Amino acid sequence: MPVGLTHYLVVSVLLFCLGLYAMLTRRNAVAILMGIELMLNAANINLVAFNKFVAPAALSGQVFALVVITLAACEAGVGLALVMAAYRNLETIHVDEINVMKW
Amino acid sequence: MEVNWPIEIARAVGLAVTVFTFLAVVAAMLGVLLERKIGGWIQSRLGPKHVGRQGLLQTVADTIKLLQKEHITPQAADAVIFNSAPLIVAVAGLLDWIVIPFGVVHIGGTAIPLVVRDLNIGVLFFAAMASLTVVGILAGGFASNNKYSLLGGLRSASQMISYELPLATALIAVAMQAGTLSTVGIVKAQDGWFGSFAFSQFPAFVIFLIAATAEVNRVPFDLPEAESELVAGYFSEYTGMRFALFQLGEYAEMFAMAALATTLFLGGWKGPVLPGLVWFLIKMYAVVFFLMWTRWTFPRLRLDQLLNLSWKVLLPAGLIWILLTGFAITFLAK
Amino acid sequence: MGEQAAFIILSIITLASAVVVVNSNNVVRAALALVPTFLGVTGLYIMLQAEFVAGIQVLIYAGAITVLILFVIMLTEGGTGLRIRQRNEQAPLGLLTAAALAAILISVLTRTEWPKSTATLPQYTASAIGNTFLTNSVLAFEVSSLVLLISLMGAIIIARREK
Amino acid sequence: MLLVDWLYVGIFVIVGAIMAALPLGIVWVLSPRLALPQKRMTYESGVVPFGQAWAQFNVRYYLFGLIFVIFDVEVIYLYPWAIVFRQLGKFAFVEMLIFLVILMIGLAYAWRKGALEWA
Repeated sequence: MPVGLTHYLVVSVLLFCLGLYAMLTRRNAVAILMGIELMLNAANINLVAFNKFVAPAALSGQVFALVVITLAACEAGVGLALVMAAYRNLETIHVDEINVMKW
Repeated sequence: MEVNWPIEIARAVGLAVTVFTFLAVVAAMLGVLLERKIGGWIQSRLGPKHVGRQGLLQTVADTIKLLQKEHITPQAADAVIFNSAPLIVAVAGLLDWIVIPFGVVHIGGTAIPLVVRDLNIGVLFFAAMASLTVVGILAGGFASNNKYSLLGGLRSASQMISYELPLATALIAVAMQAGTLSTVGIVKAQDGWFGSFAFSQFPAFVIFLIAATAEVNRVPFDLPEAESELVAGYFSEYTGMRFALFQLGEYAEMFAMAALATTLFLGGWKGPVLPGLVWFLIKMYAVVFFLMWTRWTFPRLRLDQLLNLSWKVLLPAGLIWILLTGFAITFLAK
Repeated sequence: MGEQAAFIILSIITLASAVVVVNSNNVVRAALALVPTFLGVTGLYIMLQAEFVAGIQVLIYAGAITVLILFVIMLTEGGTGLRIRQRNEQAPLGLLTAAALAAILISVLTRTEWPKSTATLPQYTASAIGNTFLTNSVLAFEVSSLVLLISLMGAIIIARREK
Repeated sequence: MLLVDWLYVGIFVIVGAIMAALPLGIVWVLSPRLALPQKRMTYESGVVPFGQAWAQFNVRYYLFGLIFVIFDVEVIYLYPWAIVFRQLGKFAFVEMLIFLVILMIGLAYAWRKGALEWA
């Protein structure tokens, strides 16, 4: 059986769900951001795989993968800046302890 | 085109072994010897003198010594990461060489460049592999769990990431003029002595040399290792052959930078009379000599000077040079 | 044969190191395990003949974002976090959610008939991507520079200590 | 052939790792092993180590990392542009001019805000 679109999609689903799991259960904000990076990578695998198997001539899948990588870098930059700010002001980076806005 | 997979795999393994041996012998062992000899010459002393004729076998003896040294993993270290960090650095140093064209052979009228693989994204591949070294160094610094190593690793990482960008701008300026990212294509785009990009891309050449020196952590940019204040920085805790692997990776990287400078700016294998491979080696060793010369001539910079040089001088200069090159090619070329 | 083997090896590298990222109690190990994950994904891109995206993946994810994450771990926690509880109370629930989502998505994906195309990718993807960025996707290209500028400004403002 | 190219890269990774690990194996066979607790102590210039290695580091490391990530991403747009702008003429040059000017504003902002100062 040659490696087809579905195979890549399954790998990407598994990667996405691992990222989701990290996001839902981790206490450390940096680890949550790592989970988000995994999810974005899974999305990128999807984009590139669809590009190859469904519409190879247009290349828009790869172009959008690059845009997603850009956004991932920005997200990491701003997200980690927030972590630093939280650590400076509250001296913790565990999200369940950051609850000053909780009512 | 039909591909004969077993033959390709055998060729790949053979080439990998060859290149690795070349790096271990020519880059690391001969490189260290050259470094010590040139250092001695510049400082009016003799350098290694006793092992073999004129100390030629000094590094061979050193290697044999290192092979017998005990491996010590510090109690506080994270053993898995501690042991894999030198491997990452050494393998990243090896991968750089895939895209370096050594020369050209003529078989039945067709010219075949002597390169492991002429990848489409050649220059980008080189930059990507060079950026992997940072991870290895940071991992080594973290895993040692030692104050010197950690500080050295962090400093090293912040220095390497600072100089990666000027390096990339220099690569892009060359790729713009050549119109391709493939290293073989870039060499082919340079014709004759004055057609080499060292002339038309002179600012990029200068930026590249400075950034490459910093990227491989050499004096005057050797703060992360600074023997006299950080006791060798991120590899303080490494003993024996693991230390040698870091050293191998570092020299492989330095020779790779010299080889890339040769390829991008000095016309690669091109030259009259002598065969291409010889020209390539002459040019590469000339750049290596230049790097060693600076090492033994200049004092070490301060950290703030080092970062200022990268962010406030080289990066803006590189970006402006890219725009100027683009302007010249778009509007002034016929 | 070779293709399947390569695909299986790369998937295993990706997913196994992703499990370490998700599961390790040592935050530094989790961050370093991101590197093989990203490199495995790079391998998958190469199998999908997206070599330019693959190069960028190594350059940005493995070479830049990982380094930034490691810096932040260094600057905040002040340790590997081994002695601190790393999971919150909803861990079983989270596991259940993720597993359920994976099951649903996989069952949907394997049943769907995807449209097939017989066209081939351009030989030289880097220049084709350049062409697309400068002609059809020019808006995405310019907007991404704005996004970069704004996130740079925002992150500097957030991260710097107020004087 | 694209996949052949990358087969070489993959094999270089594997063979490189094996050949780099080989001397470590030789050492494992040859080297003496004498476990003394002092040997496995963290090296601190001969003084008995104290405290954790994890000191608090300066926030500036993060700022440089951040600016690096942003400009590294900018570079990914420069690579494809560099090899095609010749064919696309003036339009492509102007597009990149706008792109780079916007990013240089970012660099100037970081400079002005003192994010590029180490002191």
